[in-house]
Amino acid sequence: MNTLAVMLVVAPLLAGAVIAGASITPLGRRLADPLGVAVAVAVPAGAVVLIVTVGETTRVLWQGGWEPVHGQAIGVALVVDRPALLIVALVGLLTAAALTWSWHFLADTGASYVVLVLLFLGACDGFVLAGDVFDAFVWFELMGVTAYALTGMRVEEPRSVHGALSFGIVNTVGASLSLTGVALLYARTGELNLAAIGASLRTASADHLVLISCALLLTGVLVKMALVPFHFWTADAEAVAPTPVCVLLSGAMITVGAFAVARWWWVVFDGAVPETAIRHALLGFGAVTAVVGALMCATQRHLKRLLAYSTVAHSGVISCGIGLLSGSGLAAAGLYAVGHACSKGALFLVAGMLLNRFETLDEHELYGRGRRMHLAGAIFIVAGLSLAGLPPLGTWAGKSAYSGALADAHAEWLEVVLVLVSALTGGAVLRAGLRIFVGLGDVPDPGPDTHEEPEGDTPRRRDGFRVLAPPAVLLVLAAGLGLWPGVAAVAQRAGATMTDTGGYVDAVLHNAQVTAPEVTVEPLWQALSAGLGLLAVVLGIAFAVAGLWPSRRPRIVRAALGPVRIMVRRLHDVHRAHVGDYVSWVLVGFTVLGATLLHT
Amino acid sequence: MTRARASRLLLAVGGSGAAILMLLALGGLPRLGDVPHPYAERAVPAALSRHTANVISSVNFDQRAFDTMGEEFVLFAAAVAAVLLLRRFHDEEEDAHDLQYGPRDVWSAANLAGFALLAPTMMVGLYVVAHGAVSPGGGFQGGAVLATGLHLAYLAGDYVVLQRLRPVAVFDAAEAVGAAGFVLLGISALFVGDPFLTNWLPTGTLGALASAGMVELFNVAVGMEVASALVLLLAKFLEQALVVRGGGDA
Amino acid sequence: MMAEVVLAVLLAAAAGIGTSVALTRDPTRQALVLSAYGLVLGMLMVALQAPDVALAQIGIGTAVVPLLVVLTVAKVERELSEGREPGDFEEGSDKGSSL
Amino acid sequence: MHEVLGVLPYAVAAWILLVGCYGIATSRSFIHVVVCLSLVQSSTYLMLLMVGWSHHATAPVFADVKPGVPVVDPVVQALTLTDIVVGGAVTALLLALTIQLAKRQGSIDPDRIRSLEEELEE
Repeated sequence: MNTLAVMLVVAPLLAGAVIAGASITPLGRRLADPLGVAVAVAVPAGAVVLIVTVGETTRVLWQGGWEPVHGQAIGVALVVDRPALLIVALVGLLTAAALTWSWHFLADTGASYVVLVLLFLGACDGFVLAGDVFDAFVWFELMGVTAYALTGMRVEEPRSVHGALSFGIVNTVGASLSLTGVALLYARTGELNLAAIGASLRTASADHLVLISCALLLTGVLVKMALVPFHFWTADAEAVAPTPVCVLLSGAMITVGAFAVARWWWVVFDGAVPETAIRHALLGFGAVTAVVGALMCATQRHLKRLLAYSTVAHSGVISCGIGLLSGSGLAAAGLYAVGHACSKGALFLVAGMLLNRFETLDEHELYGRGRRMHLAGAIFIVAGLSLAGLPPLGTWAGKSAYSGALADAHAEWLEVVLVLVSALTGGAVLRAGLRIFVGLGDVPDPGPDTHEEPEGDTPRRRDGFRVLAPPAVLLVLAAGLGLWPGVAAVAQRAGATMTDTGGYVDAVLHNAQVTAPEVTVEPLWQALSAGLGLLAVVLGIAFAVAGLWPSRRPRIVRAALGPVRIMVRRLHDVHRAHVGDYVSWVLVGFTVLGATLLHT
Repeated sequence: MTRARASRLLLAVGGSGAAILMLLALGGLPRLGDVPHPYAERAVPAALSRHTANVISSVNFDQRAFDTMGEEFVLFAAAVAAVLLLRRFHDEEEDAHDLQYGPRDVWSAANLAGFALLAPTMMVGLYVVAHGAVSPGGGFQGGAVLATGLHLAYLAGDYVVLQRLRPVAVFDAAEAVGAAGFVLLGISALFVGDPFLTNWLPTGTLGALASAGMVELFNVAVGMEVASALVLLLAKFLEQALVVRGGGDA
Repeated sequence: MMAEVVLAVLLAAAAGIGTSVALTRDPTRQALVLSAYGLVLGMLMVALQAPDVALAQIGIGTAVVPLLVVLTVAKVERELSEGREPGDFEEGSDKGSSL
Repeated sequence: MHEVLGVLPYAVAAWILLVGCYGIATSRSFIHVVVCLSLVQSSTYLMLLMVGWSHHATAPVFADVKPGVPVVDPVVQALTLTDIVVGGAVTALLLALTIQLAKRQGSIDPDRIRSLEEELEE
């Protein structure tokens, strides 16, 4: 069992090195796709095996056999518990979908593409399982380096290169701030193990050093999570990255970042930093992100950019779930993240099919051109409904869990944000889907040339099984989430495990046998949450219809849209910045975060 | 407000805010030299228990070898990425047949000095890799010396000689072997029933070469990885800088 | 005592040269200043009793990275002097509606 | 003397971090941006090493000194070593992207190549 757990991290890395080494021969190059997909399938399979066999206990693996002496850590720990394994399974699944979709992808890149995707997978797994703050940083950097390279790999596209550079620069500044936080925490506690740092911090109340270290440490992760105002790189990168990479950035990286925020809060800072401080920070950043992302998403016509801003919006919702600081909030955030990752992955993959076939991602340019892509069109539109959270699809399971968690935390006002995000992001996707695949609406003004190079040397004009199956599978998983009756129990228990600070510390430092606390499970199907889910979808459809037939909008709607439009234009102006501004925004965000923590 | 002024204002707000926060945080630090080091007080005896004189090597290649594996793959990824990103593309491929190398006029003494230094530098690099467990140095530093040493031939002005010294495919393979080697060394521990990356080889007397068990082997794998990754990076950048397009592409 | 004096001097030098790295706008000169900064950082590391780290810093921070910067400058300047037309996407375009 | 130095040395690291960010924010060339970024990264090396330093302690290599002699913190040194290699790798990758940007875009001025946010609302 322990070997299997380590292999979740090590197997993708080793496979990457083997593929890279073998690919100097033509025969070896043909190994890349099958071996890559095999490992990417084996990782989630292994995670599922562990989920079943390890059960609800927490396993701690000390690398190099350096077990703690008298409760004091020497080596690096991997902490394998249910919540971490669930995230690993999700990331592995997305990677498998991405690699299958891109089989024989980009012949001129040789095997490098597959190698980098596998290293990204290994890095995500290492980051999620790491029980040591510096170890997490190393995996964080590996995740970054592979992601920047993958984003910029279509070097013939200038935007692609530029997006990758912005991505790399902003994320590296964030990583340096995080590492400064690590150094400051080390100066205070002299420890690197998460549990040990936490135990040390809890012996005194937090002073400025601890609070600001917390802000520094979180800043790097919030950049990866794309919370406003750390989010500027996101649309630049996800709009131009190769399609399978978009799936990984929007589904995997956001989720993994959110997991780290939750884990670090409960293991390291809970009990030292006041709860209200982090609650205000995460809810504040989350709500602003959700609204800004939704508005930006709704007003895009470049498909991948639209999807990228919707990722920003959903990341905000996930941040709010963590900010509720309860097991049920985490369960909601987790369910929501899974629903989002799968729906979004399917959407990106279909968008990639459109790009390869029509060489544009402009919604207006594509008007009616997808009429004959029945299956792809169906996937796209259902995935849009799934993103909007039509019961029981996609994000609905998460939203339903939110209803309970929000009531517990007396933060019902967030329901408004949730409905708004669902309606605007889902509505924007529906608008695009109906326009492209059904040909509904006014004939749009095509505007200037929006031609983009297709992905790969020999782009596939026909959509075979390997191209359609991955988005279909992701969509089925997203749909199944709300239908599977056991899902609420799994999520609630995992949320409770995450919040069990004492259990984590005992398992890591004292080799205790720790099992997840029992929880009372609230069923997902309740009138309120189902009603809100339907409301969001109805609003989304109304929004889509208004977007499709601008000429037939009633006068009241036009009048009401006036002020919104001015606000949105301002928002777009702010986003028309350059990379220097992005870095300034990171500093501003750090300042706001730090000030929030200090103030409360 | 113009865009440039808005940018300045934003920077002023973010920069001063971050500066104030940093100063507040630093005020809470112990004075330089007075920081407590509980982890270090465990790491030193742990290193000595495995007969590794260079405690840093023990931390890097034994106690926290898992970090080093990740770090090695960062470098590996960067080299793979550089090869990927700096590949010749469609429009460049057409001109590839009449590529030529930029002219370089170099004083012949520099030429000679470069070649004369080549061999000793390589020796130093290998020495530094080999002695990582007992004296300052190790795979990282030795690998860097090896890679830069090889490029003395370029300083000597002879790109053609450098190309002959540095067949890129070999370093491609060596890099992969270095990276995979580290992982496989770690896996070897699983076969003797120890956890991943355990230093399971017998250790010798403190201070002697090959005293630290697996630390030496990890050092060699890292040295190989670092040297070949840096060679690949330098090769790709040199190729970009030196190769000029022949013909009329503008 | 002596150690602290050395540290103070080297720290001041690192802060000063580091500042000039950020303020040097000419890329070739910046690479040289970066190399000098790397060297000062290396010396500072020796003073901080970190010979291992200093070795790596001298190898990577003083030699490899500045060399990569110089090579990039050479390539980029040639590319730019060849006067390629900038890509056409940077002009803001007045596209139609969605909202 | 350390009474005088106090926590001032840490401020040097913070200063370098912020000066690097200033350089990036005001830059007119992506090469300059990437170099400033390596400056930002180098601040973390300094911060880590200074945290690990102690008075009257020697380097943590027991080649010339006997076990038992006080040594400075080896853990942060190992971390810094890792960090330096990571930093170099990131810098190299970003420089490679800069070369491609110059080729494809004909400019490496962040001011001229603004965000891709050009898709407008109505």
